[in-house]
Amino acid sequence: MKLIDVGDVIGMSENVNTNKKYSVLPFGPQHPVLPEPIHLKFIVDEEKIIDVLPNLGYVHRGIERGCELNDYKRNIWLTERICGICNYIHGATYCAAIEKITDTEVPVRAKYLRTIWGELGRLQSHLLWLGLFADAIGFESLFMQIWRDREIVLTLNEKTNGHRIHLATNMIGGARKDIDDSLENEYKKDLNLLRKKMDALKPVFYKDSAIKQKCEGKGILSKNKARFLGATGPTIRGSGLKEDARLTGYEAYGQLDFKPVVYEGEDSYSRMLVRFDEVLQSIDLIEKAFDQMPEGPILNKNDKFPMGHTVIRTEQPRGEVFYYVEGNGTNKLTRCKIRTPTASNIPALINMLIGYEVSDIPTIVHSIDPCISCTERIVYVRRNE
Amino acid sequence: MPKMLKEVIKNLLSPPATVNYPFVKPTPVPGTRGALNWDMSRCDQCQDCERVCPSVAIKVYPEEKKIEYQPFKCLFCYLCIENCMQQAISGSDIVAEPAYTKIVKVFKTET
Amino acid sequence: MLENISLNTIFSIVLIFCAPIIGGFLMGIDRKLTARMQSRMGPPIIQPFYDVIKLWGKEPFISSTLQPILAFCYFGFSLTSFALLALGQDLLLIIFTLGIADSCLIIASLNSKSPYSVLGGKRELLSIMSYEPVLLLTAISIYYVTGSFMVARIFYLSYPLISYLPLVFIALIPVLVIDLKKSPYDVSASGHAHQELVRGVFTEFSGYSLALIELGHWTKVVMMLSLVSLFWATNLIIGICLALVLFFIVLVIDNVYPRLDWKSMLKTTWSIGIILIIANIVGLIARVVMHI
Amino acid sequence: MKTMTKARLKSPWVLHFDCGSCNGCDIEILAALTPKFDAERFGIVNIGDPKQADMLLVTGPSNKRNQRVLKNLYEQMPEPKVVVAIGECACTGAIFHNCPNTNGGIDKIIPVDVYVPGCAARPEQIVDGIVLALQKLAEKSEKEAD
Amino acid sequence: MDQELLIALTIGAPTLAGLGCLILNDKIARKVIVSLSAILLIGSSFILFNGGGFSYEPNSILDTLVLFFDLMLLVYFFYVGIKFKNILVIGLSLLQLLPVLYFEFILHGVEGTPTFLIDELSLLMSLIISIVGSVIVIYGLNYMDEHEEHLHIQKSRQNRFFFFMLLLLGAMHGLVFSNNLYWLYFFWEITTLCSYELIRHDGTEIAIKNGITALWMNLIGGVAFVLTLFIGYYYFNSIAIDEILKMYQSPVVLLFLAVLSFAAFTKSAQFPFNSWLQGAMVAPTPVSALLHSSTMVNAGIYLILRIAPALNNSALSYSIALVGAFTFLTSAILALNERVSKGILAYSTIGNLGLIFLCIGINTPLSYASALALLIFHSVSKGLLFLCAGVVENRVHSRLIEDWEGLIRRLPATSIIMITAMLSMFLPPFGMLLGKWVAIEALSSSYYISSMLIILLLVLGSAATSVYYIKWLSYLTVLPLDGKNFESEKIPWSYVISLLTLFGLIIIMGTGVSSVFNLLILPTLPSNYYTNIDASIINLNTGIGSFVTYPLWLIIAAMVFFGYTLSKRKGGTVKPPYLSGENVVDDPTVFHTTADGIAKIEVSAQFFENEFSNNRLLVLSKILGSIIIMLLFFAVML
Repeated sequence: MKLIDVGDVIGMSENVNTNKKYSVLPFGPQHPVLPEPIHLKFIVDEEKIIDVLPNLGYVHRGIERGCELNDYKRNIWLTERICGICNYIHGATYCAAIEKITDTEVPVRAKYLRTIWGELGRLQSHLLWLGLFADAIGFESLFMQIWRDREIVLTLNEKTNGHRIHLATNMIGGARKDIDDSLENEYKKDLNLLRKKMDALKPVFYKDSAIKQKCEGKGILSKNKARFLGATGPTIRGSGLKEDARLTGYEAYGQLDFKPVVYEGEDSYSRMLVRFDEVLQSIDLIEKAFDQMPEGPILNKNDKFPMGHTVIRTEQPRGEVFYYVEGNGTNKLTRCKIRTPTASNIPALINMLIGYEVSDIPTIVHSIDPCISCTERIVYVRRNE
Repeated sequence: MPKMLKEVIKNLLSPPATVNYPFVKPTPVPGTRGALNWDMSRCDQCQDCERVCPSVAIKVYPEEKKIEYQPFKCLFCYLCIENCMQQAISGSDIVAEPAYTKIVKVFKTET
Repeated sequence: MLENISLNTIFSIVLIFCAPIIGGFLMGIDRKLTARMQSRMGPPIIQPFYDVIKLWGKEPFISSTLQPILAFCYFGFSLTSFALLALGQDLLLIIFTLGIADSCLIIASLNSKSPYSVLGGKRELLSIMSYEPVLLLTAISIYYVTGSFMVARIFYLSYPLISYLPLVFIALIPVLVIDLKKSPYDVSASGHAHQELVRGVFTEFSGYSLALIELGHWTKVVMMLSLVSLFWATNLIIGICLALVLFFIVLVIDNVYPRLDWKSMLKTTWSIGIILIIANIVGLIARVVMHI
Repeated sequence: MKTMTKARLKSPWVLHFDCGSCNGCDIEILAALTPKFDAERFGIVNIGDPKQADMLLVTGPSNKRNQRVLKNLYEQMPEPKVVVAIGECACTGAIFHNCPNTNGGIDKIIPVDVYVPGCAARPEQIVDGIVLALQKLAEKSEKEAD
Repeated sequence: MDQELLIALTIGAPTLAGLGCLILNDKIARKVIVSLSAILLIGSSFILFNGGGFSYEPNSILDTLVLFFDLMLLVYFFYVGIKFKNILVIGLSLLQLLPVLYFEFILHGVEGTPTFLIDELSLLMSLIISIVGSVIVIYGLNYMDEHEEHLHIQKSRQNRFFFFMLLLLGAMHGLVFSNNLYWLYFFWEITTLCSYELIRHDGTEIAIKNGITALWMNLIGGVAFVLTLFIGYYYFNSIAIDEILKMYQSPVVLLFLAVLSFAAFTKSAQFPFNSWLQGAMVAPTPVSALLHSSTMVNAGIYLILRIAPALNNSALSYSIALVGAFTFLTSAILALNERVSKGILAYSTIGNLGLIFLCIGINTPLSYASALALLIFHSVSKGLLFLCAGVVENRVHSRLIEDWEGLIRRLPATSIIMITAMLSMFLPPFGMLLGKWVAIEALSSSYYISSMLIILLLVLGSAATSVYYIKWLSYLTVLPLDGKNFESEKIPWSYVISLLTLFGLIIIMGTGVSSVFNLLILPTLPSNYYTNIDASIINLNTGIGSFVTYPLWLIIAAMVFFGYTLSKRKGGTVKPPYLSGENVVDDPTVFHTTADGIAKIEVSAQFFENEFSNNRLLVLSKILGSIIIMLLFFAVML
């Protein structure tokens, strides 16, 4: 084992005085602020962060290799388990990729269903995040409140296909389940209820001075830096850039008159507001999708084995997810490359953290909504510009 | 004035949202994906379920007319149910229970 | 007369030994009420006692041989300071004794050489730095009313203390928040460990030393609340109600604020707390001068 | 029942470690603490510090890197302690059976007392699992007292 | 025995012994001379103390001698200024030399005043100086050997060193016994000389620089003294302090007192004159111990203690308190981010002197008593702390408290003594805290309505004080995780004697606080100061509060005993710290980290450098300090 001295690491950052004694803070893999294992080694001057080094690999399971070993149809379930929070979108993206290779036409209703469930997943994920964020900044009652309200979405999941987290409604060529009229009414009713509850929490997020004190100006990520470091999703939208894969109009987004939520603040607070607004936006989108959804079949079966390769990108709650799928005409894929949003947000995170206080770590780390289990494939993190 | 105050007081005055779980069993939502059961009188050992299972929780031994099912490997995705031609597999809305050991359930055709 | 005194003394001594138990119940109420404010059911009231008994029976892990002794001293000195209060002793002495208890906790957490514990200890140091001046000033302002630092003298007043010192009473709220380790000032350690420092000062404590620390914390809470109840010493039952109301206010504050950093803690207590107390004392003196 | 055993049963402080799961079980563990299920009714507190925890909740199949962390955390917990494997992948690896970097179940690394099925395990199942684990804890406690 | 002889002994014995040391540059002879003079000094001051107050006028030849030596001294200072091309020293020494020449040869001075006036206050001071001072000098015997060995000095310069050390003790006795302003001024200048020579003893660049700083700052005080001579001559026609103090309170008297207290501020290193005491750290440890605990800085305190009864509720008195309070707070905050052990002690000294000034400035009987208590307890505790710091420094070869981590294992005996000394600085029921307690009570019960400001500074400073001591304590008590046992420690005999003497004094005075009050403090109060302090064995009653002493000691003993028993009974395995699960199995001091490497645990978080930055604060505090000092003169006008 190589002993990495403080000095060695410090040498990499400019704002360092080597005569000084610094503290080293091993943050993670097991840490109450981070529900997921990631190791961040902080070099701290008193409480000020001088340098951060991330260490990944605690959730690395070899899913891409697993995708090559599995039957390509089973991969839907595996890709759904890349991440339990955004499971639906992972599965749907994988299906879309296979559909693209095998030239399968997806029925329009299935496209709408995918949009609805995708937004439902986003809703679930953002509510989860808002709660976790509240918990991380020490606002326990807000956490409880949001997670209580989040149960509405989970119950909807359960009503749809019998499970709270894993919706498991992805199928190559369409959807596995349909939403009938009675379920549609329940969707509308429950989402209305959720909107009311979120409206009640609006002043807390928009106006509470203590939350502002905790988040405003923390973790600044300027426009240029966000672009340069390849941030995606709410992280880049919080820096005032209008970046959203949904603008490409995949699935039914083209018909829904979708406009991304953008805040100009460049700090943790605006990233939080982006997510809060997207909660409300998702509810709107689902309702709109229900209004426009045509009747018709939901599944177009096509048992062709995938041949050729393709890329596909969709918008996850955390940003853009990218799939590269390559098949050779057998029932096994030759390559399945997945790049998830958190992987591209980590360089931005490292940049955001430097110069802030230890007490800001939870705010800033959570502000990119890290999903480590998404990220854990081969990762190369470039630290310096 | 802290904005959360109203909600907190409201919560304090209204009954808790808690389902007192082990003491009050909530009625399961219809369609809940719970424990699996094989009706061996219908099963024809076609191995379809084994084939579709994403996590190899099912092993079919056609010679012994036996099915080994591992609930601690099962994802409860219900693909096997959907793919069973004989409709021999049924799900229940009672979720699987935790245990001290990893039980393997064996279903055997009575001969 | 003599019988009366001895009865009082016996009552005080019984009270001293009950202090941790009362504190335990208070913490139970705290957890229940907090849960209810978060629309949960919450644990039973005697939950803290289960916790402490359980901790006492755990396998003893320590981070240094000094740690359990210091943990015991934390409990012991918290109890001593409460005892001094119950026996009507000098207010400043009580605050200083509480200072010994806190120093024990901090030294125990600082000397374990664990990054989280040390950072927690540092912040605990700062929380002492923020609330000790306010407490001392409170004692001094009480002196301005009673003409003595002795707690026993407060009982001779014909009007409750709060009628003279309403602003001081308000200034005690942040102190209580810090002492109870509640948001927004639970910077050094929080009950549920969802903060950046894991368990802060308590990180390296486990088993019986943690149980002792918990007992000490309960005693400290009781001691602070009894200090508050002195503000209505003419009728102690009202005084105790007053303390409980303040306790409730602190719980509400805990639930409507996120955790702030230690800088704002220091700023709040050193500015608002001290300004309030000084304003009150100036008002008091002005009142006396006007009267003359 | 002895006081100590009762106290232990009434106050299980849990330590949660994500050993490579998909997050599904992790968020359900958190959900078990939130208003609808409110595990704090049983005195369950997510304590976050192995030195103070009684119960280790592990999710995920564990891999080559985090197995040492898991072992460390287990060793840092004082006796009596119990380990609960939550979710299919913590029990057996399940869906990740093909993935090369997984160990296929945490019982290959540390002794597991209770297995909780489900992918992802529901809060009800988690609460059931903890209750089951408590019985194991009581057994251990009684054994220690003898 | 004859009291005159005793006085001659207290002043002369150390001086002569010093001369002996200077001439006989030999180890053994030095040891004999120093030990003998220490015994003589302690013995004579004890007998003097038992004898009570009196006054005495020595032969007039001595007057001429004093004049001669004084002029020599000033010429020497002038020479130093020329040598180091320091305009301040040149100017300030000329500012004294010329007026003194004018005063003596043109005005012919003032005749006929009892030169030595010995009252309880001088006796108490003499007791402190002789006991603590002698202990430090004895300690120095061994320390200087180690020190020179450490610096690889070939030719020993210890003769010079001990000459000035002992001369300082003699001069201090002269200072506290003198009643004649001129004599006082002479001894005052000798202490300046000694401090300058001792600070620059090592001869390094920084030592010389700091020595010069100390010199010019103290010379400012000297100039102030010369000014008082003239005021005394022109307005009172007397330079006997007791006579001037008895005069009716007039603006001139107040001006006289203000100038005197200004001199005291320079000597006691109050803001903005703090930097010389801070710079004195470069000197060998016995020097700092002597300057900080019992001699140099106490000269200023003594002066103010003496003039305090005459101040009597004036605005001047309040300004003195304000200066003290300001110094107390600022030095406590400055000490927060000090890493050098002796630096922390220096700030602590400055702060505590400020506290004493505060108490004297409040000028009620109670606060006067608390000032005396603080003076006594501070001298002993601070002396011991410095001695311990010296021992540790010579063994650890570092002054940074971060490097003293885990000292309790490496040097258990010294550490325990040191920890006790530190506890005695800020925790009840030790004397220092008791003094602070009396101070707060005195302050609250004082007549000034505007004392709120002082109270505020005091409570804030008091909180900060405990912060830096707790921090230091925690560094000392770290027990490394490698599980090694306590090492045994060898301490040379002179260390043992000096450390144990002061340690014993702390414990005895701590437990016997009541006796200290009854025997030392209450008799020393000026005759018109009545207090209702009632020091019984159980508690110390000030009339407005009571401080439980013996029961508290018993409780502390019980706590430690029960805590120890409990930890022995329950036992426990020492576990590595929580590192988010990334501990390395067989090495508790490192953790797994990025790139499959390991990293050492480094913790250094308690210096608040980003928040209370020293440099900015230092400048600010100096400006504020100067403003407050100006206020002092403004107060005279009122």
